[in-house]
Amino acid sequence: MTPVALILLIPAIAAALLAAIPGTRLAARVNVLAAGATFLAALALLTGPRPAPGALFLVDDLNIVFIVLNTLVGFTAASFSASYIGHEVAAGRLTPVTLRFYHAMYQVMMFGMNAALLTDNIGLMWVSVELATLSTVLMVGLYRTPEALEAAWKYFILGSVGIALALFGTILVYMAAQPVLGEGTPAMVWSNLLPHAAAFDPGLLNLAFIFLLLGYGTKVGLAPLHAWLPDAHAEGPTPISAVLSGLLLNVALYAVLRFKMLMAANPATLPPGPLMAAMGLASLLFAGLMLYRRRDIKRLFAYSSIEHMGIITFAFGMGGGLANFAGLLHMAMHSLTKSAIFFSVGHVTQARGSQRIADIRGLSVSHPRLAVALALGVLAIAGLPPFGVFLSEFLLVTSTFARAPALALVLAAGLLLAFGALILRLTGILFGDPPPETAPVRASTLPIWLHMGLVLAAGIHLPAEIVAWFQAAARLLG
Amino acid sequence: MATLPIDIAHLLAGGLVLMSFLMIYQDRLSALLDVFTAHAVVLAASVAWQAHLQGDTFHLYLTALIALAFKGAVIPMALARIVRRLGIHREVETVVGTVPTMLAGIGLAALSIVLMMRLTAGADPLAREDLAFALTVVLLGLLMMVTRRNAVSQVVGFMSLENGLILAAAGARGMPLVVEIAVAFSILIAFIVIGVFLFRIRERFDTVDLAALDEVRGDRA
Amino acid sequence: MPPVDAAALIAGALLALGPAALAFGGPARGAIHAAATLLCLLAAGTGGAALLTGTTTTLTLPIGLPWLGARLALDPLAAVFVLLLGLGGAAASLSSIGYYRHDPAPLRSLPFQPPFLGAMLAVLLAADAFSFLMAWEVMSLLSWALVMVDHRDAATRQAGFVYLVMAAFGTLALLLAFGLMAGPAGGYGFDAIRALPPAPLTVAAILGLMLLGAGSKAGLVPLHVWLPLAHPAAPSPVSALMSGVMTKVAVYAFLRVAFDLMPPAPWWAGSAVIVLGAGSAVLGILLAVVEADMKRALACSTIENIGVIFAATGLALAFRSGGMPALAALALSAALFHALNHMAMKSLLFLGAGAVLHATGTRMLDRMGGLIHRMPATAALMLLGVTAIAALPPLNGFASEWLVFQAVLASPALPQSALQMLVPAAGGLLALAAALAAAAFVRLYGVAFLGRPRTPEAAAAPEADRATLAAMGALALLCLGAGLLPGLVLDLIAPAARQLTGAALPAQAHQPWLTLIPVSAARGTYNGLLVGLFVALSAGLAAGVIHRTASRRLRRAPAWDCGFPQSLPDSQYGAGSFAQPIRRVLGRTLLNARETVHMPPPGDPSAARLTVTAADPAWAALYAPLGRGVNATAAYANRFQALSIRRYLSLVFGSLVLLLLGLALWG
Amino acid sequence: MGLILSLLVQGVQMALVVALAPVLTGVVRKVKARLTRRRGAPVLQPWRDILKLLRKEAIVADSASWVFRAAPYVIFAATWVAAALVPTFATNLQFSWSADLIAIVALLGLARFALALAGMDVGTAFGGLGASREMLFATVAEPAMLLITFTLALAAGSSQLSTIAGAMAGPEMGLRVSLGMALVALTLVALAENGRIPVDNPATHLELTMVHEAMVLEYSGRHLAMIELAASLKLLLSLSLIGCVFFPWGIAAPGDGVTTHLTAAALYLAKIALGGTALAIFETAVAKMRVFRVPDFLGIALMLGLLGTLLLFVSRGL
Repeated sequence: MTPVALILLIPAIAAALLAAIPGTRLAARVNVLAAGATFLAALALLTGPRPAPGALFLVDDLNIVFIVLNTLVGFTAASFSASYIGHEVAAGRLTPVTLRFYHAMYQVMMFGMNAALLTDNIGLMWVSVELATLSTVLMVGLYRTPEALEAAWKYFILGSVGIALALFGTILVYMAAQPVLGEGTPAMVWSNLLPHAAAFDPGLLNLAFIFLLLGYGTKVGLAPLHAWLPDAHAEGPTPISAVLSGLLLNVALYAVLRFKMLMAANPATLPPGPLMAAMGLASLLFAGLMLYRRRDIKRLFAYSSIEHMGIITFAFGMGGGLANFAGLLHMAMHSLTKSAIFFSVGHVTQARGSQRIADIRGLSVSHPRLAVALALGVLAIAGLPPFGVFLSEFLLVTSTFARAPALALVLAAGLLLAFGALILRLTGILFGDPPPETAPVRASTLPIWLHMGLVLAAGIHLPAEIVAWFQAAARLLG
Repeated sequence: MATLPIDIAHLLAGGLVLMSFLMIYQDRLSALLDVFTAHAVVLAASVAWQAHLQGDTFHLYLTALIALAFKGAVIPMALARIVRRLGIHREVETVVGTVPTMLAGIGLAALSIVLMMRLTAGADPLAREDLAFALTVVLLGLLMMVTRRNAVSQVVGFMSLENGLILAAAGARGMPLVVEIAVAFSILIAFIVIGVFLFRIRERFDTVDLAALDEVRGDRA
Repeated sequence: MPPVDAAALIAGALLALGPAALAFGGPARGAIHAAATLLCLLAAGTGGAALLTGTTTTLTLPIGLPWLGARLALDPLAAVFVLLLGLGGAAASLSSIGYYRHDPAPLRSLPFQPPFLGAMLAVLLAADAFSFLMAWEVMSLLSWALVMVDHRDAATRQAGFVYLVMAAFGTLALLLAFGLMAGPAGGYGFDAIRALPPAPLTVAAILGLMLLGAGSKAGLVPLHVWLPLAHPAAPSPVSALMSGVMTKVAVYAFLRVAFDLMPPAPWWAGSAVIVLGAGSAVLGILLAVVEADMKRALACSTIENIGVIFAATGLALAFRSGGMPALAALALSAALFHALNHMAMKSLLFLGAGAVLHATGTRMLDRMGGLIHRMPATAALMLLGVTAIAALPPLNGFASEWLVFQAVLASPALPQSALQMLVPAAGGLLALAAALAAAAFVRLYGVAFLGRPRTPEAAAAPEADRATLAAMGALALLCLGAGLLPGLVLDLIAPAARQLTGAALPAQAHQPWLTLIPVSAARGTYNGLLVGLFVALSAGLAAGVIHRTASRRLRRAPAWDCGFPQSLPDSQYGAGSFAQPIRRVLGRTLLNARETVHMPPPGDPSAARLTVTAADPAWAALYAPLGRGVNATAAYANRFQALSIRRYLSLVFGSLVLLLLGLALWG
Repeated sequence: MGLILSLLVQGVQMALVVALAPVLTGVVRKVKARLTRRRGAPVLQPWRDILKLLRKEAIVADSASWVFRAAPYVIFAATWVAAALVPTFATNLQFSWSADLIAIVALLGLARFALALAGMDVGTAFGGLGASREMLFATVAEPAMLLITFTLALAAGSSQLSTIAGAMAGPEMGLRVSLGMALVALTLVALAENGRIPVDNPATHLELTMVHEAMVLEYSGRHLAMIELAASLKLLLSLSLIGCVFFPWGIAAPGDGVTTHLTAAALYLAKIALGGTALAIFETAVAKMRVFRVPDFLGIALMLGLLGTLLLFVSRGL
């Protein structure tokens, strides 16, 4: 059985299985197992020979990056949720029934995302993204509190509109391709589209890209389409917040990138780069400002995700070898770091029984180990060395300043803005006298250390293979 | 001689646009639902005609059928029940007055026509004008969603938007997956309707209880 | 083993001491600080050796920027600062052995202090933009962790926040500067940057960004505001490191770019640096004069000395752009020499301040007094330190300031008449700063160590621990040696001057009586050795003769005090009262100093109160508005947090229509 | 022979300044007395006082530390070395190259530093008061002094006093407005440095006005003697500085014969006597000013110094 099939089948089967398993413990274990197996399959795909691009599936340097990242974080998040969810059940916030649903949905979501990444058909891509979105909507509403339902509802409505826009864009792309590639499936197969893109009707492509950017951009969380993101992160179970930030945003961004490549392949179209760069900068600045007034720790990091998605979109919008490399690297680093942060945040909120930053002061006194974990994550995401985010921001800022000084200045200002807010909050969280009542943390912090270790290693020494691999992907992006 | 089928297609598509305008014009929910039913019927007709034009495309007929059955019958009834439950069938729920909304709608229609005419000079006329109408319907649906306060009317707006998508998909010759898409959207809308059922406490999307959010999130300081 | 390898190894070992500290924990603190001391001494030796040989050795490690690797190099310029770092770091680490003896939470400082040294060393060794900035930022990060040691104090948290944000600001400025230097192709290696010199205006822009980046770390006005907050907040050995060494690393960064990587800049760039430096000198020392907190006063005086160094650097830039390598070498040697001297003096003073803080439990000058009776050794060493930093002969502070003035006196050689007039005026500002420094340190020493104790704690203060005293003694010897034999130090740093300017001062070691002759004997000479000798001899002579021939009788009696002795120690002049005249004369305009008297109404027996306010002008002019602006904008943006779904949909709809319109217009 | 002679000259000068300083003080006092129609103490009275003080026992406050006892000798030594480095009647003394004008100013600064610390050591209100005011004056006087130094050094192309004196005596210097400014500024600074009227009154013990006296209030016996001697030395130094820089006529250069040196010495004595008399007349003519007006007074010197430096570049072309 080919790795591709495995990557898709394992989550599908696991989802069905988990829907049937009543036992919480067992379900969690199966969940971890399935995610781990999927990750192994992805590794096999990475190392082994790649299948030739067909009507259904496509594996190239670009999406292999996303897939490996996706399955890895999916695995660690699953193992984190195994320890996290147990506490939630003990605390009575979740019932075994909801939990069964949760685990099943987790695998459905993984299936949707993997399919969206692997498929060669833009229609299927759209369907899979919608599937992943709907499954996360259900998980965001898991707690059934008014706020959770509120957040899920908001996410659902905005997501649906986004989906609709994306679909319209997809139809337009098909209409642009259909005269050239003839009717039927071939005109929707990515690997057919790209080589013939130059012959497509540029006007239709332009129109299509606008709808696609807004449609998928809603899922990426670009301002001003970001509204669903903070609430969804804040009200859902923490593992889902981690997966949302670490994975779903990337998947949506991946879709945008695919179509950007299509646009770039047609010289007659308007260049998509400036639009993406502008939206990226807007998101960066807006999120940077929003970070200042946050009192809810999960919402704080949700906005930081918007900020970093902005940076990444900006990087890809700038284009060029260095910027694309920086964008890919930043995306990978952000996924690892942000999910690690959400893991620690999960433990912290369980230890303090509150998501309010005001209640989480003095962490370095009450939970030194956890404080170190959180601090490392925040410092890393703030762009401080020796972590990988620093490398990507270094490349992005320097290369941009040499090409477009004005943009680089805005970028730097946004980075500084966000940095100040994060450090302000971090100082409040780590230091000072802790509140009297704090619970010890039993859950394992292993996934956090794993992620931070990877980020640290990437910051200090990026192996030549990975560099070559990313550079190849960057070249694909043009 | 060959122009007649195309003219009919245009007639149907244009009818869809007309229906959309009528929906924007309607300010009573019950009437709105009726117009929407008509909207769905016209869509079904136009899709069926497209199927006829493009030849033996079974799945387009299927799509038309789904549209007719689901959006022409099931959903409107469900919504009508909700409206009766909530006793809001005669409520006027527009944010901005009907006339400015109409004007905005006309502007949007003009915008989409201009876009199509200017951009897609190359594409074949049938697809092209169909697309113009479809885009208009989509935009009008969005316009309705943002100018109506009432959840039901927003659901209706979303569905009319989606009708526009189906129209576009059907207009695209030999577009695969149209059925899947139609099904997917039907599921989506079913979700929304269920949502409206679940949250009948708040019959609008609009009543986000800010105070409640504050005490939980405290993010609006 | 080539010097650079040795230095890299030392840096690695210092960095590795952090994990070791985590592994062995608090009990091993003594051993770890001892190890750090040894490593720093080794580093100093390496730097010295590299200077004596005058060679440049390079090394490339397979880490850092993927396709470049971490380039390391140890050339004379780096060697000077490696030497500086080694000496300062050794002293601080040595005193740490004693300072942290009774530290309740050693793991808040122990894992960060040796790596902090290692990071600074790495900055000096880095020879490509990425490794440089990486080491630079790690240095900031670790020093931030050290600043936050005393995190329960809200002021410390504030200081740490301001510090880290300013550090990030500086790093971003450096990022942009290196972006300009590297160019679109991304030639991040220093050799690549040297290979393609940019246009003069670009050079000026790069220097401006470097002033922002390095200046914010060095404490150049107006980027200095974090410094009086952060340096004192840290444990005293760390304060010594931050003031004595880290600011010099920032100076190094500026020198590296301005002289090594860049071609000569336009002359007005140099004049800007001169003005900034002179201004920093005056404002910084004025802040020190009115500061009531001992360690903060020391930190403010750091701003002054950094100003002196930058003024000299600016002179060197001006001479360089004027094509006068010899004079550029003179100014640059003055800057380097003063950097070395300030490291010794300021570390000495901060270690002493740490001892005082331990002994009295306070940093407030007005809660000290008479410490010279309780801590004689500390007091003696501190006296030497304040004399040196007040730029008085025959100590090292004066030697380097004298050299700076010699460079100022060479200004007529400059082609631009604007500079000809600017430079002596700047020299006047430096002289004012020197005079103010004397006042500031008479005040600091007189209030803290002399007179009568003002509190029971001060009256019962114990002498400093042996390790700290040893470290202070070593630094005091450095001050004395560099003051008496400045020629030897200048010969030592001559290779660096030659590397950066193409010329160097004439070799001083061969001059008769080791006289300091910067340009020519007719131009101006100074002989610290003879002056010191003369003063010592004539003082000893006078004392001896008098004690032998006249009288040696001595009687202890209560102070006369014009016949009205005051028993209250509060009747002494304190920190505030001593500063009052200068505060009134200079502070009213520069610090917006105000005095308000609250008189109780007639019949009210309560005491009248005098409140004095003096504020750093930079806060009011720059930082407060900035903070307010950010807050206001954030508050405005926050409205978007809780809109209704329909409004969010309108946002999406709006952007869609907007883009479609754009497409219809331009498509 | 040359070396011996120059060594001799150096020795003579060092002895001379110490011997002469109290006499100069005596002269000034005498002239002032005569101007106010008093007979006044004999010219050698200061010497008598000093010797008497030297023989008395020293009384030291209980709270005083070793700084208090060491300071007088440091003050005296620093002042003496500074005075010995100023050419009085002969330039290019044996050790004149060991310090230039900047260093001489700094040596005076060292003396002031020690005096201020000594004033604070006992821990009385007056000591601190004197110290803080002294440092205030210094903050304005020292920059002024250095700017004057700049003016002279830039004009003469050297900060070395002997060279400056030579250049000033030379023909090409001529009369310059900036030099005039420097002279005025130097005079003002000298008045302040020596604590003369109108800045400070060496004869007062009125609490609110004294500066120098407030610092040395606790001193007695040999310590006081050292300080008095240092003060007189400082006055002499200032006068001979003005003399050698602005009226450098007849100063013996190295290699000149003994006779030249003798005439130069005589000329020097005349200059000093003249200066002392001028000082006395001035002090009798003006009144002491409030402490907080002194900075304005010295600010004038500062401005003049700066103007002199800048005008130098203007007038260089002329």
